[in-house]
Amino acid sequence: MKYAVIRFPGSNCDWDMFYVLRDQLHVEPIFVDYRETELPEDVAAVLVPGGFSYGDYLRSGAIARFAPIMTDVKRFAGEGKPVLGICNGFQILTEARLLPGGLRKNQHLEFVCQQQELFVQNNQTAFSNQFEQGEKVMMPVAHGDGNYYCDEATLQQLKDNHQIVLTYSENPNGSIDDIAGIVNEQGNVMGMMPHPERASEDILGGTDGLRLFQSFVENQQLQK
Amino acid sequence: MIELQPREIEAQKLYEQWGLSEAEFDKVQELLGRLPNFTETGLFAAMWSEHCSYKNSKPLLKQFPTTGKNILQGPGEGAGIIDIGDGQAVVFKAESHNHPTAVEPYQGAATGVGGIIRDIFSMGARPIAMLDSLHFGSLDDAHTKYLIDQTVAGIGDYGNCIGIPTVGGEMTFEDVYQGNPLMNGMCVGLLDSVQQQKGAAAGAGNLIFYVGAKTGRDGIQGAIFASAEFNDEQESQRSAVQVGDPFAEKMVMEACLDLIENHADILVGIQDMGAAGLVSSSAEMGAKAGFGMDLNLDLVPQREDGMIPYELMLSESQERMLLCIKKGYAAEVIDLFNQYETEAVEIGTVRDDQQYILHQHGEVVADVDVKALVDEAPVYRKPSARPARLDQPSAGFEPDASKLADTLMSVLQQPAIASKESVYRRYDSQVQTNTIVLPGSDAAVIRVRGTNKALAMTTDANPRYLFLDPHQGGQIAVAEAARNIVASGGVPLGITDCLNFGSPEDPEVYYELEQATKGMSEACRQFETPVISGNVSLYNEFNGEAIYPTPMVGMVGLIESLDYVTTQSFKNSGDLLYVVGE
Amino acid sequence: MYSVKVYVTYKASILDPQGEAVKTALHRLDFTNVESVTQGKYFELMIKKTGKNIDEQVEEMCTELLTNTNMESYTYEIEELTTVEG
Amino acid sequence: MYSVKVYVTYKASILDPQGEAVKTALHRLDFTNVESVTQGKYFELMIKKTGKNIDEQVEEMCTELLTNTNMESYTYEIEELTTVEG
Ligand SMILES: Nc1ncnc2c1ncn2[C@@H]1O[C@H](COP(=O)(O)OP(=O)(O)O)[C@@H](O)[C@H]1O
Repeated sequence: MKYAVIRFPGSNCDWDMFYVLRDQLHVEPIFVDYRETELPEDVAAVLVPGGFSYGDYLRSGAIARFAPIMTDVKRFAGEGKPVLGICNGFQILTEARLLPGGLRKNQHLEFVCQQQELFVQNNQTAFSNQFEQGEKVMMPVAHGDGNYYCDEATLQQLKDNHQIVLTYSENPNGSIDDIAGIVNEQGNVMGMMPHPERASEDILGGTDGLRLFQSFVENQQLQK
Repeated sequence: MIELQPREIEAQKLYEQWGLSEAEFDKVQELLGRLPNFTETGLFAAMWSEHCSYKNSKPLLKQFPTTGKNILQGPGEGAGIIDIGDGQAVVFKAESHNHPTAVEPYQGAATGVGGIIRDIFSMGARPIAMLDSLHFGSLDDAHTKYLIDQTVAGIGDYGNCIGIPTVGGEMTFEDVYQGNPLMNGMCVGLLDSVQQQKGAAAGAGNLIFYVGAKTGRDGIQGAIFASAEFNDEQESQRSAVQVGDPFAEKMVMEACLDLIENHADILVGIQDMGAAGLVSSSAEMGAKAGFGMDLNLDLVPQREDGMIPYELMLSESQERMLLCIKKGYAAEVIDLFNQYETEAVEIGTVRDDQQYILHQHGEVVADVDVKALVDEAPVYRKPSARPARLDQPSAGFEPDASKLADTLMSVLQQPAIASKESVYRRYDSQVQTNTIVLPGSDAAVIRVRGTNKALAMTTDANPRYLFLDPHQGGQIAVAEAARNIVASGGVPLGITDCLNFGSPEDPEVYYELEQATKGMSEACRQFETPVISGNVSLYNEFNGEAIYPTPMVGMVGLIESLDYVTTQSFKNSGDLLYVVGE
Repeated sequence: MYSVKVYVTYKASILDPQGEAVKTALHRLDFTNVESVTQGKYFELMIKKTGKNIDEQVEEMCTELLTNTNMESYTYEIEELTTVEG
Repeated sequence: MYSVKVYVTYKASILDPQGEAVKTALHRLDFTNVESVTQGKYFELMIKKTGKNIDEQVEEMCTELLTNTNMESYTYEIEELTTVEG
């Protein structure tokens, strides 16, 4: 099984993701170009990496969502298979309506890059089953538009369905209810602002992020 | 813009407005054997500006040691290169973007970052880190706060967007920088196979390709503008600043690296279109190889209508590169760049003589000897005079040692000493997942993936020391950088620099430049850290007041084993503290 | 040819930090009579006349691309230019 | 009370990468009749009536803060609202 890393023009955490999959998780990553119309066969999960697709001009993720590959990513997600969007990937998934809500400019208007303490709000998802419920984990954030927004009704829905997976212990961007990462209603599409791929090696300051990847990689291996 | 006739240019001394002196204009006339036309006058004015020709600083730069056993490329190309073993090399260079940053801090700083990144990837190296060096007026001024905020945002956004971590820098605050802040950027790249690129266009009949963004009327005369002083009246005349397009640069970068790594056989030379845009990149590429070229300006991608040759040649539109490609491979290049959603256009060919000829609408609009343009710029050794202040005994400052705790607190409150976290937090310092020592320590450390090695890097200059003693201050700048590298576990390899000074026409400023470069040279010899690249920014004055002499030193060191990586922070209570040195 | 102007702002219920920052800065410049500031995006488009209905086209551009209707709202003005086409 | 709308765009000769990106995206969405796109900023201000001249005030806000006149140009509309103040 392969792990598809989607590359948009302007993706820049694509290699970081690739290295974690290959060197830390020992699975087979494969880059998929945004112009492709179909994902390769035998893809276990789709990863949408961080960066600045199309320069994040207009709105983060707004232009990337029209890329040819997105149609097949939607099909893949519709089949209940795992899709993970990190940072710009999260923005793209909300713009593509695979996840509810959207991401605004940080409330203080500044880009912020720092370690962030997160709470695991739901350890029952495909992306968080290696964590303890309520566990505190550390992962860095690096974004200018990470301020999650959704309307009241959607927020209630997120809460009722336990779709909020990660929250910030100290909110770095003004996001509603300190939301750092959510899943869709079915639980197979996750978007998050923090960068787990930057927290997957001790030399980079921690491995909490690695456990997030392990959550769905090990699940896949069980299914095999 | 009206294109004056040669006689009118001479009579009205238009060249003076463009920064050419009468003697220089005479020299152009002599080299050409006739009066230059409007376009040609513009070409010479740009190429002979301090920014392109280093006419005032060249004799001083000669003092620098530039060779060493691991030095693969010293000054003279887009960036210098140092061997780090295992077939890999580190590539780095610093550049200033002071004037644009003063006018439009966000875009000025952003495009400064863009320019220095192009210098690195034009050498075939993948950029792995950015650093900055910032000098501003006092923090209690509202405009200064705005400048800092926007400059930091501009640096961060550009690097972040391309995916290059900004991992370090320095910052000082002095009133002398109020009207003329300094923004210097340094980019470090990694060459995976030691096959370096040259910015040269050789081989008659080979093709000149223009790649990247279209040309507009932005930043025309930027090089000339960088070689002039500011005052209040000129404020309104400051030429239009460019807007950066980091997304375009990312695409140009990926395409160029693909070309260099995978199609080296068809690539003859590559150069960034930086200061003085098309003229400087093309003429330098030709002169370096000893070949002339024909350029058809009708083919230059243009964003605006009706641009005259002068504008096309001197525009400093961003995110553009010039390539020399082997004859017969046009289609390959166009295809490759199109894959990266980037335009590549053939605009000319290499000639077998040394004539540099521009064509537009079927007419020859300039025809000059390329060597005259590039290599014949006059070189000046200016009069120098030791500033009186250096001989005045200092006020004899007596530190008050009775309340050490208070003194410590007040020192820590100094903006220049206080934590810079509020700045570097706004930079993505981690993208590429190789930053193993983040900003906040002595030097940043970037591991070399796939090896057990790492690179330490830092920027330093303490302008106060240089103001008090330019010679020793120059030594101190290099020494401080070396200490930062060593304290991080590295062996210093070499330096790049940005010499930010006032007007060289002022003998006291020239003296400072002379002494600071002398001090730096001596220290570089001591530390065996040759100068492999650099940049000169003169005329940093506002209303006649010069900045402090500010030679930024950017140093890179090699950490042989990841086990040697050392950080600044205390590790355990009970550990012992030592003071080492005098 | 049509000249189309599109204005995009956050929905009224959503805090607009950029507008707030501008307001604070204006107050600092002594424009204390500024009561509120909203900052949004502004697009000027030149659109060629085709067989298609221009209102529908612009409406679609707004909902598909120019705004994120989860959090933004838009208005536009369409003006037909009376230049000779060719 | 005045309602003031300010539109800021880059000057004609200045590159507008965002506008270009939007144009390309619209073309990709088959709106090929879009000839040009400029993206700018849009401000809506509510300003209290004072003794000062509103035109002068707005002009000053534009040149001092809302635009960088080196590269941007602006236009504005001022409308006086006829609500009772207090
Ligand atoms: N402008 C800046 N940009 C990025 N990092 C900075 C900047 N200024 C300072 N830093 C970082 O803050 C740390 C401390 O810097 P500085 O106060 O200059 O210390 P030192 O004098 O020990 O070099 C360094 O790691 C440096 O890289």
